[in-house]
Amino acid sequence: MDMSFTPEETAFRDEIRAFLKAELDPALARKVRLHHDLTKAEMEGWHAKLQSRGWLAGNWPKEFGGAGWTAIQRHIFEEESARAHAPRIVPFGIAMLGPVLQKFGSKEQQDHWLPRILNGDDWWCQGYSEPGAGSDLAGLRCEARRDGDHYVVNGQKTWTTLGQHANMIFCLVRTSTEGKKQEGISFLLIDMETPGVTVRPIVLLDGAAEVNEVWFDNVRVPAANLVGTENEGWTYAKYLLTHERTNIAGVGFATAALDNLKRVARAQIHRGKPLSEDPAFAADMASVEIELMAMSTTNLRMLSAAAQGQAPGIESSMLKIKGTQIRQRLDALTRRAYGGQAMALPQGGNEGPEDADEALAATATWLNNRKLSIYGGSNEIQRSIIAGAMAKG
Amino acid sequence: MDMSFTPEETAFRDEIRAFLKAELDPALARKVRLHHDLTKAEMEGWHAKLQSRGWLAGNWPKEFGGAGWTAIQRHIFEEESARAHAPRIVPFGIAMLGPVLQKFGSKEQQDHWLPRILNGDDWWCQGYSEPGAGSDLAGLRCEARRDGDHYVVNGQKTWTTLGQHANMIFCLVRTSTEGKKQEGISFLLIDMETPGVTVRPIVLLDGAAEVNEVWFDNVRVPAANLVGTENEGWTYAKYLLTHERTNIAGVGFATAALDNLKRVARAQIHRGKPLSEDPAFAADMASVEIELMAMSTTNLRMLSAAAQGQAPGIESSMLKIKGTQIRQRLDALTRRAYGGQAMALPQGGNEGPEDADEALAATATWLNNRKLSIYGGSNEIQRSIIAGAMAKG
Amino acid sequence: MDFQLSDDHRMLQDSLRGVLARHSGDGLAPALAELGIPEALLTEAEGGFDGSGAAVALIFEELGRAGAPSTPVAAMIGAAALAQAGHDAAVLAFADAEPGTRHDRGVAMRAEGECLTGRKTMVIGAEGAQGFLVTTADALWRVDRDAEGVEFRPYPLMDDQPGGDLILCDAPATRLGALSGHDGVLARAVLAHAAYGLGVITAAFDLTLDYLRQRKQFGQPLIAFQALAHRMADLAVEVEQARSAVVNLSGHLDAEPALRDRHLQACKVTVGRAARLLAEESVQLHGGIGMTEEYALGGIIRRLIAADTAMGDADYHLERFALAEPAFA
Amino acid sequence: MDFQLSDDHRMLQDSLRGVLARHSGDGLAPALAELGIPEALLTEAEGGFDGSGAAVALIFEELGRAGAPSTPVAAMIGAAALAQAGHDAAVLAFADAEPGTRHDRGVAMRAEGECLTGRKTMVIGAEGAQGFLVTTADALWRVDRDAEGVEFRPYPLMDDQPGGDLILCDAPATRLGALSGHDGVLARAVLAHAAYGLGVITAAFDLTLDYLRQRKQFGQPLIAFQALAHRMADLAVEVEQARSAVVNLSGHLDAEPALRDRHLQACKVTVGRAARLLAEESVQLHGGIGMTEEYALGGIIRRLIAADTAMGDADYHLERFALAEPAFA
Repeated sequence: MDMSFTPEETAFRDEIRAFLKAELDPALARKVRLHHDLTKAEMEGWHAKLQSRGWLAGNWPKEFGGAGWTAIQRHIFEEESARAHAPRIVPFGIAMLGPVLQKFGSKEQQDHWLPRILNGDDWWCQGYSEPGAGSDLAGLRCEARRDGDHYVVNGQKTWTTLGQHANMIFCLVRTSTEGKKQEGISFLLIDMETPGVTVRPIVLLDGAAEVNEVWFDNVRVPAANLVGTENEGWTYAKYLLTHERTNIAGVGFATAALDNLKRVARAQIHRGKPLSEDPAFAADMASVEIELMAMSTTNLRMLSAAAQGQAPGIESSMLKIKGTQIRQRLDALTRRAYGGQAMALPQGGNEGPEDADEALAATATWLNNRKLSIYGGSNEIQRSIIAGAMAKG
Repeated sequence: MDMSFTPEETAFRDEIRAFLKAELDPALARKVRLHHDLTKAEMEGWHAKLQSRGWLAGNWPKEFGGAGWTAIQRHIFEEESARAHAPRIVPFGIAMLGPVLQKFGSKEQQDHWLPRILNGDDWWCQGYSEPGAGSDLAGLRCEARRDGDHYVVNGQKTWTTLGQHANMIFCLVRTSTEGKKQEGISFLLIDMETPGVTVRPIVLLDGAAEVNEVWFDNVRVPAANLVGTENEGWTYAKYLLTHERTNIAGVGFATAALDNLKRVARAQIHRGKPLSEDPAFAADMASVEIELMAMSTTNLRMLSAAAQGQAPGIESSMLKIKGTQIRQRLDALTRRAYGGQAMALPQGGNEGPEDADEALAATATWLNNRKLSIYGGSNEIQRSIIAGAMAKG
Repeated sequence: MDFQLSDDHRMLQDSLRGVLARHSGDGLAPALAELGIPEALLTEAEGGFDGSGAAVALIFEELGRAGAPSTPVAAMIGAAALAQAGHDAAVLAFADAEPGTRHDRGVAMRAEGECLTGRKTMVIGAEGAQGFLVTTADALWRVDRDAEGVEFRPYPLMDDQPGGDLILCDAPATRLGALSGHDGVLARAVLAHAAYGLGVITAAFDLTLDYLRQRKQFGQPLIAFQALAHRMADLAVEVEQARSAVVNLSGHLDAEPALRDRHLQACKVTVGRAARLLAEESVQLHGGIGMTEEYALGGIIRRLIAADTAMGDADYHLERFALAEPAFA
Repeated sequence: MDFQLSDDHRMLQDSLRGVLARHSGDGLAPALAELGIPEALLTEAEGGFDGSGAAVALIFEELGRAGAPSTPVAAMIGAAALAQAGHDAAVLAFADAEPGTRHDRGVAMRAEGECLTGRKTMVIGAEGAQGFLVTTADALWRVDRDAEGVEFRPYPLMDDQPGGDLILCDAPATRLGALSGHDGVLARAVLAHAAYGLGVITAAFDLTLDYLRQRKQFGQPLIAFQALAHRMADLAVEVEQARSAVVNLSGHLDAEPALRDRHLQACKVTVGRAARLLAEESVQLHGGIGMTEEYALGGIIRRLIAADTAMGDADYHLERFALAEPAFA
């Protein structure tokens, strides 16, 4: 057993750190730390900086223009980026569509779409969830009817993250109502500037402008934009959901949140002393830190097993549950550290008190991160997956 | 709104207190506090003292020789008795069988059995649960076949509390296998000295001699010992389960456990000071005390509503859940207060270290009281009852 | 022992429910005033007509359940503190929380002689107020809106009340008395916030239960999924606990201070924790829709958090209960 | 980064599993000795042949899973402490816990000059020992079994190991060194207890899962009830956490003391809490049968509690982690 990085991995980490130190604007990092909405330009700018180093698509093989990193390297990159409060790489093109096209797309699709993702020509978003479907993703109803060399799409998608910035959307659509509900689903790439596409923002309870509804009203999509085979989309969707697993635990984000909590607890006064010295609060902080120390190793154990070719099983479900629990506990503690200061919000039309971004961000982050245990398969779904596997033995 | 007792209730409480002060042997109270097994003679002696004041059957109407107390009076009696660490009244005759006979028994059965309960001629135990049935009580299989003016009983009962002391057992038996499983059940009174009855103790994980298995091998029971109508026993059983609800929350037991915990925490040294002054432990104790303060009032609110004729609903399920949570949390804290001292047990063949009864009792009590959330309808069953009622709306 | 509402209070409750059903937004405050709600919060000695724990509890539970703002608490504290100090009536905003500290007083706001310097945050009830009721480490002060050295920077609070920061620079102030001397008034205000929280808690619970009953997934209503059903049962238990905690404080509002403060602290801890739990679980049990501002739950969640936070959250009161300290001193 | 067992350790694990399958009770200790287990716990410097974190963790996890006693830890501490102090080898029982205190040392046992007076409780490994390894507030001492003023009162511990109280009355003792000077040995012992606890945890989990798969109620296996299934899923997550915590400590056993102690404390907190949780949940998920001594769970529950308690429970180590104090000082 050896828990240390190889010299190569250590050198890689140092290179990432140096890059972040040199290239990440502190004002941008502060916005990320305070969970403020970033502008489209800020996100695109960060993508471009990464791409100039060849690091935008760490998970892509080199043949497609990616960095071809190992799982451990990706883990290092994600953890360092999160701790430095770098903007998160918008995942829809890089982490989601890219691997699907590489695995199931035609040569033409690969040649056309993959470079456009890397150089920022397209901003992709995801059209999976539908109103009324909830956890029952396969029950989707948005339909695509074949009409000559086009599909005609009608229906609605929801929870489309950052869809307000996107010019392209990859969708699961229903192309058949025969057989099991999983069997009539296809994977379609849709230009959002096509007539009949409407995007409407959904305001979240912290005021964040993050998710959207997307409507399709007789939207004509070239049949060339079908990925893989008609009615086989569910297979690609499952591949997508299980493919990108290095960051499911969110160790880097949790570590950044813990760093922030400690900073806050040292600054806040409680009974005349720093809150960090209050035994009960210190014990609460220690409890979460200890959970994170264990989960970080659970994550590495599972990466290491995957690197040695063991098939991923219920591990990602376990990491999803524990990872979101830890982050939500950290968010709750940070909010509680602010006590009576935590009764306003920094955004959503509110002009918060000046000089109080930090306190207000704590409440907004707490509210916003309730989503962690809901999206990407709710924690209830993850528990059912784990229990289902255990029931079989 | 008025949260105070009436002058009559206050006088009643003072009378109970004076009685407990005068009549409860401190050595016996200590055994109760330390959760040691009581002898049969100790339990019978306490019953006799209560009966000499007419207080043994607080829940029975005066016409049957009971005290005819109000729900509030019973609550006061139970709380004061528990806080003084008086032995608990063995419930099987007084609290369970008595009300069933009073409601469903024949005149002859009432005249014969009820006085014998009060004067201690009979020690009753309960034959409900069966191995393999668990929460599915109505799935019972112990059968009683009619043969002339007798029933012939074959089968097995389990979890028969204090059955080792009993000479009588009231049983649910299957007299028909037709229709729904609830429909073929009868309520039968069985003399345990009849040939074919075997009692075998079940040792619990704290070593307590408390529950038993009871076997019936062609046991002949006079048909006169059938309570009510054949195949109607499920109705009586349900009546029994819902009748005795004043003490379901166990407020008195929890209060006694809290008093004990505070005493322990003041005596135990932690980092050179009494453990009760440790901020983190004090906060844990405060949390449970606060829960108990609220539950005590939830209990009174529900008693008060019942006294005003409101039909009991899911309240007893709620009190069961919260009451057992509080007691188990108190038990866990008391065990934790002993830290490194809590690695032995006082009974079950173990000769513990001298002068260490208190520390060892804490662990034994923790172990033994895991039963609280299992028996009498597990907390899972209670949650299903609550949710079932809420689902109907 | 009697946990029923008196006939008077039942009538008050009926009228209040009627007003809350008919009015909202800017029209609500005048309608509540017409009903005499502001006076109902004051004792006879303070120029009101009831001020009993039961009245305060029922009024604020109804406000919380209906989604109305808890703003009247601030006005009540000011009016009662002025009456107790023998001053003329005035409308004062309550300035208690300070930046840079969880719940300490006197960290960012200090008195020197009869002047105050420093900053208060999350000030409630400033709209239309003639001045501020300001706390320092151990005292209550009145500061006039128009006095020199007084600056107010308004912003909305997360529960949609108007709020703001109060910045004082050597501002003249009138000392109304020691904090501990006004503990009865402050206890009544805590009861109001706790009862308000209870109302929001029941609203969150009812909305979630309703959703689980109606919403189907995999062909069944969500409440038919046992894991969710059992969590709803646990929430139902905690809602009852919160109600009992409010009953305890309202029944001991006039008890001797040490006993009242134990119930006060227990009440705020119980309600605060239930509010946090309901906030987390009601969003989770709803799923994504519960995260949206458009759906009714969004505002409820923010009011739950605000109710926990107001006048000392569960952490603050738990610590004081554990240390057997008075609630205000 | 590599979390696999080395080939040597895999062979050790296989042999150990074989011995544990074939032997139990009184025959187990000789069989383990034959396998070289006692030496495997000692470093080369202490006269052993491995003593690596990975070896300690794998050996004690297997013992815990198989339901064997954790007694070898006591002997290991004694042997290592003697070796480190340059004394001849001897078998010593470990006397650490004191009556009247949670985890303090020096409350009931005091040194005066070269003599000890006081009482230790829950002493482990006294059967066949030549003496005792006794802790005081800041030091480790050796006391011979036959010395004057030494009394030992035996009783079994809840995890079925032989235990007892040690009563010293001005008993001559040899100081082996400061507690902090033996922190490496003590850390290895904590790892052994934690790994043992992990083994018991997995045994509890496996038995419970097995029961829920086989046992039917209302016509279905219990695992089909969603509320129970989701609780099992949560337990599975905590079992993995406990495993990672043991990996962390075993991988940092030779790290610099401050880092090692953080992992030590985190490990004992994580394993202790998981042990408590598994104790509560495995009984509850079993129902009544889980309460009985006859069924295999009874002993597992008691060993879970003992594993949390040994050498400082989760509370003790959490407090020291939060205060950034060393584990032993």
